[in-house]
Amino acid sequence: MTSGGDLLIFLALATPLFAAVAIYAVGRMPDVRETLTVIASIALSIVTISMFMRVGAGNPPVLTVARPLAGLEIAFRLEPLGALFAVMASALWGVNSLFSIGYMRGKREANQTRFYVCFAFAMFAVMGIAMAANLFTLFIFYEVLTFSTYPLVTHAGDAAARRAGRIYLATLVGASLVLFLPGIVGVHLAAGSTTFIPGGLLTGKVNVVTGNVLLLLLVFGAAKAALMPLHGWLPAAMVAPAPVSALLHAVAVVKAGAFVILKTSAYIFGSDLISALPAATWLLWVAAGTIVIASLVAMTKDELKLRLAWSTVGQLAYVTSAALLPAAAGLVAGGLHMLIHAFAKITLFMCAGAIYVATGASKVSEMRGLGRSMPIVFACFLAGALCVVGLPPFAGMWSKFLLITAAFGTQTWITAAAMIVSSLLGLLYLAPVAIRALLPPAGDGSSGGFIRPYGAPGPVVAALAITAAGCVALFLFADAVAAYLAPIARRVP
Amino acid sequence: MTVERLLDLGAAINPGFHLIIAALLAAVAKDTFTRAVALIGGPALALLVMLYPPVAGVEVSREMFLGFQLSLYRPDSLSLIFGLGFVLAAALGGVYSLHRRDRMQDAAGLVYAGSALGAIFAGDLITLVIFAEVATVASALLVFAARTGPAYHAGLRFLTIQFAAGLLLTAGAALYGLEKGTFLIADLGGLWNGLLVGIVDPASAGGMLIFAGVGIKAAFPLVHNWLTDSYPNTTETGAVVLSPYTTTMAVYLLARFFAGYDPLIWIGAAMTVYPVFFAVMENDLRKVLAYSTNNQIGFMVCAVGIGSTLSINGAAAHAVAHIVFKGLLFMTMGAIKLRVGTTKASELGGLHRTMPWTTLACLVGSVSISALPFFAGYTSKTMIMTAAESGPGMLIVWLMLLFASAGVLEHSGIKIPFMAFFSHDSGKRPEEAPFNMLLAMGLSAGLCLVIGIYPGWFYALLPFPDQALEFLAQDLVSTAHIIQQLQLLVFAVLAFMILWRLKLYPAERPGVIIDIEWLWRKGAPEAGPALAKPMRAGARILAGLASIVIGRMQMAARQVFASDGLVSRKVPLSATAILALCILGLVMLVSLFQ
Amino acid sequence: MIALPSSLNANLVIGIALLVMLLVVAGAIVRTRSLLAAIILFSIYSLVSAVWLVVMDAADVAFTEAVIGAGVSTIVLLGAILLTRGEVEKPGWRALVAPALVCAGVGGLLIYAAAGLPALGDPASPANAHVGRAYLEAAPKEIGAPNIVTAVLASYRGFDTLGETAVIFAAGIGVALMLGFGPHASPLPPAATIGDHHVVLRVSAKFLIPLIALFALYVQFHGDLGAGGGFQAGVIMAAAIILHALVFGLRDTMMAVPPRLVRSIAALGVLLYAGVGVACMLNGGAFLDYDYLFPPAFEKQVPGWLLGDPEHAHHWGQHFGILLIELGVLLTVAATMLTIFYGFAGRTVEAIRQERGA
Amino acid sequence: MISFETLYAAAPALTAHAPVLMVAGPLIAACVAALSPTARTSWMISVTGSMFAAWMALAITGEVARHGAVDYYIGGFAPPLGIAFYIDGLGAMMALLVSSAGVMASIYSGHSLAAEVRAEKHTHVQAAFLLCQAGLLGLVSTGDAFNAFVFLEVSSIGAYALVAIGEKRDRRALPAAFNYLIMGTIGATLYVIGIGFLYAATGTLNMADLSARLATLGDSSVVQAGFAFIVVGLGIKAAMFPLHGWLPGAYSFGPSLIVIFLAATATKTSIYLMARFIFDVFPDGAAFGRNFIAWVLAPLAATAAIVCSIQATFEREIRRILAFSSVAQVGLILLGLSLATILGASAGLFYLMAHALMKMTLFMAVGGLAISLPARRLDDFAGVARDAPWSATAFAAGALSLAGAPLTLGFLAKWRLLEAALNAGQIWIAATVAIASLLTLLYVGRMLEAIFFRSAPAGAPRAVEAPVGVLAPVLVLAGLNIWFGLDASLPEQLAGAGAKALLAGAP
Repeated sequence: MTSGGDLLIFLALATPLFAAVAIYAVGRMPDVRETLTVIASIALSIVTISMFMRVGAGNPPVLTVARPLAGLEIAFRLEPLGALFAVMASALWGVNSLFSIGYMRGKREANQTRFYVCFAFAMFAVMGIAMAANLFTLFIFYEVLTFSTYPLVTHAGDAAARRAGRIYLATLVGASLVLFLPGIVGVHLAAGSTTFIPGGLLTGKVNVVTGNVLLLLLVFGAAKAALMPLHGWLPAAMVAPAPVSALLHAVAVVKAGAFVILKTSAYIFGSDLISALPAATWLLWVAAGTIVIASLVAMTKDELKLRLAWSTVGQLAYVTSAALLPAAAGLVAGGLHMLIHAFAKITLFMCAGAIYVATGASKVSEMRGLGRSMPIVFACFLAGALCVVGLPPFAGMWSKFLLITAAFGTQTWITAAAMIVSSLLGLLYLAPVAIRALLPPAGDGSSGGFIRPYGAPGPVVAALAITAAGCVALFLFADAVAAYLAPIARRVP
Repeated sequence: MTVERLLDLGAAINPGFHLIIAALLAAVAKDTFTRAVALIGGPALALLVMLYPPVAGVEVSREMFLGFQLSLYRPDSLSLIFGLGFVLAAALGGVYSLHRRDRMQDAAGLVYAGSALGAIFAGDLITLVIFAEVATVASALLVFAARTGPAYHAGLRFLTIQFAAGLLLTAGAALYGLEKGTFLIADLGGLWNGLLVGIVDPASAGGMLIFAGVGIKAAFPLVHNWLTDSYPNTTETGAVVLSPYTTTMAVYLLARFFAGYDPLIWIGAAMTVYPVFFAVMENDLRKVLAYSTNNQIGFMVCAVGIGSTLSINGAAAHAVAHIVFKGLLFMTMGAIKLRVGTTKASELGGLHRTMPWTTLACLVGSVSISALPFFAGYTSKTMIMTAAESGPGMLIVWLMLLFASAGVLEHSGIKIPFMAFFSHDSGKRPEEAPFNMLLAMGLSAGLCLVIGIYPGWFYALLPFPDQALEFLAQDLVSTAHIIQQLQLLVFAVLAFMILWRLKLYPAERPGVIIDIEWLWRKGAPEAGPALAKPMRAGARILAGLASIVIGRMQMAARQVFASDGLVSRKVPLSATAILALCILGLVMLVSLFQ
Repeated sequence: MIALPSSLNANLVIGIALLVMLLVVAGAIVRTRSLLAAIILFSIYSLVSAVWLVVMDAADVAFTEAVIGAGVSTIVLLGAILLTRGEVEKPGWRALVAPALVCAGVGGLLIYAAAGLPALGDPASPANAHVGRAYLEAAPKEIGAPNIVTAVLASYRGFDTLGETAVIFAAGIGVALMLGFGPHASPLPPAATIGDHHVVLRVSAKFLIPLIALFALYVQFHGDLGAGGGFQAGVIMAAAIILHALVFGLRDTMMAVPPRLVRSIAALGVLLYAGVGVACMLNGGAFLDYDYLFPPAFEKQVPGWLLGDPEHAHHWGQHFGILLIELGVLLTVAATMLTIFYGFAGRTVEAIRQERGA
Repeated sequence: MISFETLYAAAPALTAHAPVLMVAGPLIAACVAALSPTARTSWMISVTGSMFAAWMALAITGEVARHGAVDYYIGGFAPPLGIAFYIDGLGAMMALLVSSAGVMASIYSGHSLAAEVRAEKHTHVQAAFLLCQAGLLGLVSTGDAFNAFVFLEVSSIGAYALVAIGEKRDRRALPAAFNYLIMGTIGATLYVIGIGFLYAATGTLNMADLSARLATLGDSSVVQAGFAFIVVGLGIKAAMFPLHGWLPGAYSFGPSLIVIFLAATATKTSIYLMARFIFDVFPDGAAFGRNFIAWVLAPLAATAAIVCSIQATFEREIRRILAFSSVAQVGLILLGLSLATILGASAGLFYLMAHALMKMTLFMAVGGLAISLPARRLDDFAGVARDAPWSATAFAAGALSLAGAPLTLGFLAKWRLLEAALNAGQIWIAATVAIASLLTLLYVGRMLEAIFFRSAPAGAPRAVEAPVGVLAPVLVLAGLNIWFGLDASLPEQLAGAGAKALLAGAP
């Protein structure tokens, strides 16, 4: 065990958990409660960044917590992808906390304490997922994430929210119980362990049929990645308040799904095995279909958050595709895309929230001309949109280029074509939102005024500006991130 | 740190960045002076960097990013001449826009110029793609900036097709780079007459994609409508800022990648010819200029396709000249748009009375585009015509170009100034254009003359300066060429006058000329819902069926499983006992008769 | 159970006749719609079975069947019938088809399976050859009780008997819990209508009750030698008291034998039984190993005449153990029977009171 | 991290009489409780008796772990003449389970009973409960087939009576108890007839002796008939689908004391006995009953897991939901056993323990709430989490465990079941387990949603947090659900030892 590394892991888990308890304890005092949230997010970011550096230095933190059954461990071990995911989630938690404070206060939402507690709890789960050393541990925290976010999805508490919550829970837990868990058990049986091993745990341990079945089980089982036809929960979950959609359905939850698929591909199957499995090809077709269909559906949605949700469905399928490309290069691209899309999509969701809290508008058609009064928000929206679309100078361009290159490099034409088509569609359903708000044709004037006196609350705007800046900054630092991720694509000799 | 050192440092950076930095300044500039510094100083700085020190054919920077070898800055004589045109256009556009307090447009314009500049100085495919994409966004913003309904929709169409082109370019670049194992332009192909031209193999998959992308940006026939659709819908300055870059950049790319690719000859020739008809019939004068742009680009495309040193020189020269005189024409139309509010020929006429300087500038532009000797157009177009004469089997092409030249004269040379400033008096008496506009027009007009009268320095800047200077010495001012051109002009004027007198010339009527763009303008918005409707209906039917099925299943399940349902209903004890007997019998059956 | 039938044919004829009677009675039970009639028929059924069991040489079982099946359970059922309707609806024949088919099918399977059973009374059959024979051989030496059945029940399988006693105790508790004790079960005040025309009954009952109790004790102590034992004795004892209640009224009986005492006695019976087991254990033997019922030191001090036949001296513990546990059984059984009777009878009284009140 | 292993490794090596004391203790305590003067003394006796039994069970478990199976000859007579106790790994596991459930239930009963049953009946209620406990403990420790029947009856009769006294709360308890009584009696009768067949075929009642003699008998229709009677009889007792009709009523109308105890133990012990017969007594491991397993047991178990889960989903009353869930979970346990592999049997036994723990937690939590909230329907529990957070939290722990949420014991149990099914190549069993889990999630979700995420309708009666005496055992059990979710070495080892013991005779 490396010195201090176990402490870091412990801290990464304990900080949000402790925060959850503490927030619950001080729930009566909103100021203290929210200060705690922010402090916890900063603390967590510091922890994850130090872990990140350790991993970069080739000294990954390791910790074994428990051994529930013989041969099954709840253990943690950082590797580049997980470290990146942890840093991303914790940093965006901080930003999102800022946003939440503005939003929840601005909307005078009920049950705010439960909201913050569950959020902290969800971050605990995300940390567990990011740091898991084996599929078993990962599954545990994956489920914890589902359950801890259920109260957030049903936050509104009305019938629609409960219905969405049911869909959310049924799809996610259903898939994980019926597909993911059997898959993991299968892996355990085939390989005698579920530990993530660079180059692939299953390499040389399964035949093609078993490999196919396991791959299908695991990829579809990670329904948080919203691969069609298990995508329905994501649009449904949009009944949640904007901060929830922002962090969970742009960053934590959906990225957990994508992360699982990437990690499974890199460390359970390994690119050699993936290349040999026909199921990977079938899944690439499914992913390509998801990319295109989701983009088409997004075009028809007037409700902004729904549109963003469908866009997320498509973008997640990018990562899935990346993970399944018969070349390790896709993994780095997928990891990068995971990070970049997180920044972009959280920006978009926070913009949607800011608009909603300031004006009550949630439909695209109600936002014409709003950019005149909320220029920063819509400029950031444009930045996020262009980042999702993959236009420079936003980071999305790099990950998309890498993905397309990887697809071309492996002669996976269908994936490349789907990505290209969906980029164009993405531009069509995202860019006009901002353009019509910022540069409205005459007569398209702002359809509704502010329902709050001073527009979007300051923290809200600050939060989304930070992430929008992140989209640009990542354009410049994509190389560093990719270099950091490079080890995950390394093959076993 | 000495000034030289600073310059060294600045010169190591792709000049496009200087413009983009200037754009940042423009975006926050509040007063006119700062704006002027950004709008004019930026291009000036870029020009300085481009010329200092003259490092043609050398990659100034080369680095690794994401595992790709990138070269952000690789100037050579081909890119330098195009860059010169861009910088000039940026500066002139800057001057022209000074009256208008629109930081968004200023910034977008500078970014547009900067990224176009960056693209032509890019030393690798990826950098090129990035700059091209930035240019796409910036240019679209310029269209949207008009803030009118038509502009919004035109902008969307523009953005879509430009982005589609960008995607094709991106995909092509990725594929081609993978095929070749390098993205560096310097490594893609060999030198041809000392210059990297025609380095992409158009028969490869990646090459085809690049060709398609560049083709859209060059407004090849059938994909040209983004151009005629968007330019007329911009603000008065928008068209001026829009006109120089995208198509010219495409010409540069064609020359760099596909020079000597035969199909380009025919594509170019076709491009020169058919816009003539539309231009002649079109009522909106800025749209006429857009068609005219299309037509002029056709000359360049054709020249690139011919692929001789002369033709490439001609294409490059014509590109720059076209930037200047088309810019000038758009400026004059912009002035009218500003003062009158429209550029529809049917609502104009007789404006020379109150806008004499603008009229004059327009005339200079007209004669330049008509390639009257000693004006810019002549200097450049002659090279193309000469190159087209020489090849075997080029007669038809040459005749097409000749026809197009006459056509240019018809619509741009005569129709534009005539309809706008003379013709029948519309009774409108607008104010003369603001000073900054006049200044920009004057500078442009001057440039037209300078190029036309003193072409030597200009020719020295061309991609193949030796051949260019040779052409200058032997052919440019040869009697044959001048006479031929004058004949053409005289006959064209004559034809126009006769047609006009006989009222056979298409009258300036309000209306919309139906072009392929109709498919875009009307078709796409119609087709979307038209396609979406059955899809949505299908989805609704499916959803309905699903809900019915699910509902039925739920109901059935309820009937079976609910607390008073079939299996949960309380059954009499005797029945349970019988059930136990049944199971007993079953177990005995399977045990006894195994 | 063990004796070889001397004349198989006579037994066979009687057996078949009795079985036919049983069938007829069973058919009558199914047919009748009067619950009262059914109860009486059940009683008859039990009696016939008891006779049949005697014919089969299972005297102990017959005894028990007669006492419990025909005796106490009839009384309890009669008590219960007063609380409910007297008639049941007759099911349509359709409802009987499927059950009949299932019964026939399973019955057929059973007959098929039973074909492999050894012949009745076959000395070579496993039931007689294995443990059964071992008991015959070992019991006289190890237990010393003349009645092998008692030896098996009370000593070899004494733990089973403890369990059964516990079952009876549990049943008593169950009835007490359900049918009640406490205020609800307080007996009716003597009704003025009860006249003196039962005088003959009462006088003869006064004579009979001690006699029955005496017989119970006989059965109890005879268990060691022949048919009998705590179960039967307990039921007979209970019958004596129930007779008292029937003749003199519940109130008087409850005053003489309070329900609370009865319930305690039921517990005490089991406690006695289990206590014997623990005592053996404390003295160094296994649970219920009566050989260790008394400490060896104590046993040495017992004068020889008390032990009787010196040959059987070492069975002293067994004898006493069996007697003690049979006493426990008697106590529990009798008390439980009474509790059950009290429960039903008390409810009956309550029902009558409600009727009167209404 | 403290392991529970140390607990039984350090368990007292009491007298050799521990096996019988484990049974006799509660039995004697039952008599004393019945004799005791007040409700309070009877409760104390009940707790003492249960704890004594648990202590003995712990001692035996330790002994079995150290030295293998424990024998005890009652009355000093060696089998087959006398009755012998035989406690191997499986028996020890069951004894530990039953006795610890007894301890929990008896502690819990102190407060809950007061709300449900009139005080004067408490002495007898405790007596019946102790008898029931003694019966189950005897059942799992005896090595004699007939003796098992006797103890089955001891436990059952106590249980029938206890269910019936639920009538104070709900009159439907009486028919439920009657149902239970009749079904239980049918089951017991079938079982005893089966034993009769076996006795006729072998002449012995001792299980080990039976096993040895059956092995020499070959294929005999009498033995087959005996087998059928025994498994069907026990099947009724074990609530094997579709013979589970008694269970929902009994579990939903009985008082909490008995329901929590029955939920944790009653069906489990019958499953134990059935497994004992199928794998141990009848020859060649599971080979004798393979047709039964393949054509009856496994399909019925799978059907139970699915059908009863769906029934639970549609059910409105919270305790009936839990009851149907129990039937479904019994199906899952039987599915595990029906795999007839070491892995499968140990998974089934592991699941058995897990289910005992979680169902006990759930019924206890509901019972705790029911003290103040005389409600049955799920809707009446809306928003209870606000009024009684601790009970609700404990309920959530149990419910999540039931649903197989990670970090709970239930998850590990599902994991083991899936692993065993896949390992045996029985994909359809794995699929059944997965689908049943999904259905479980549905009704667990409904319950949690009502308790945590709905608010009580205005004017509805509000719950009050359960008293500490009730809450403490509930929270302990809830904590165990989580604890074992993190470190299941104790149940794992118990189940492993049990499975090994069960399949020791397998070829």
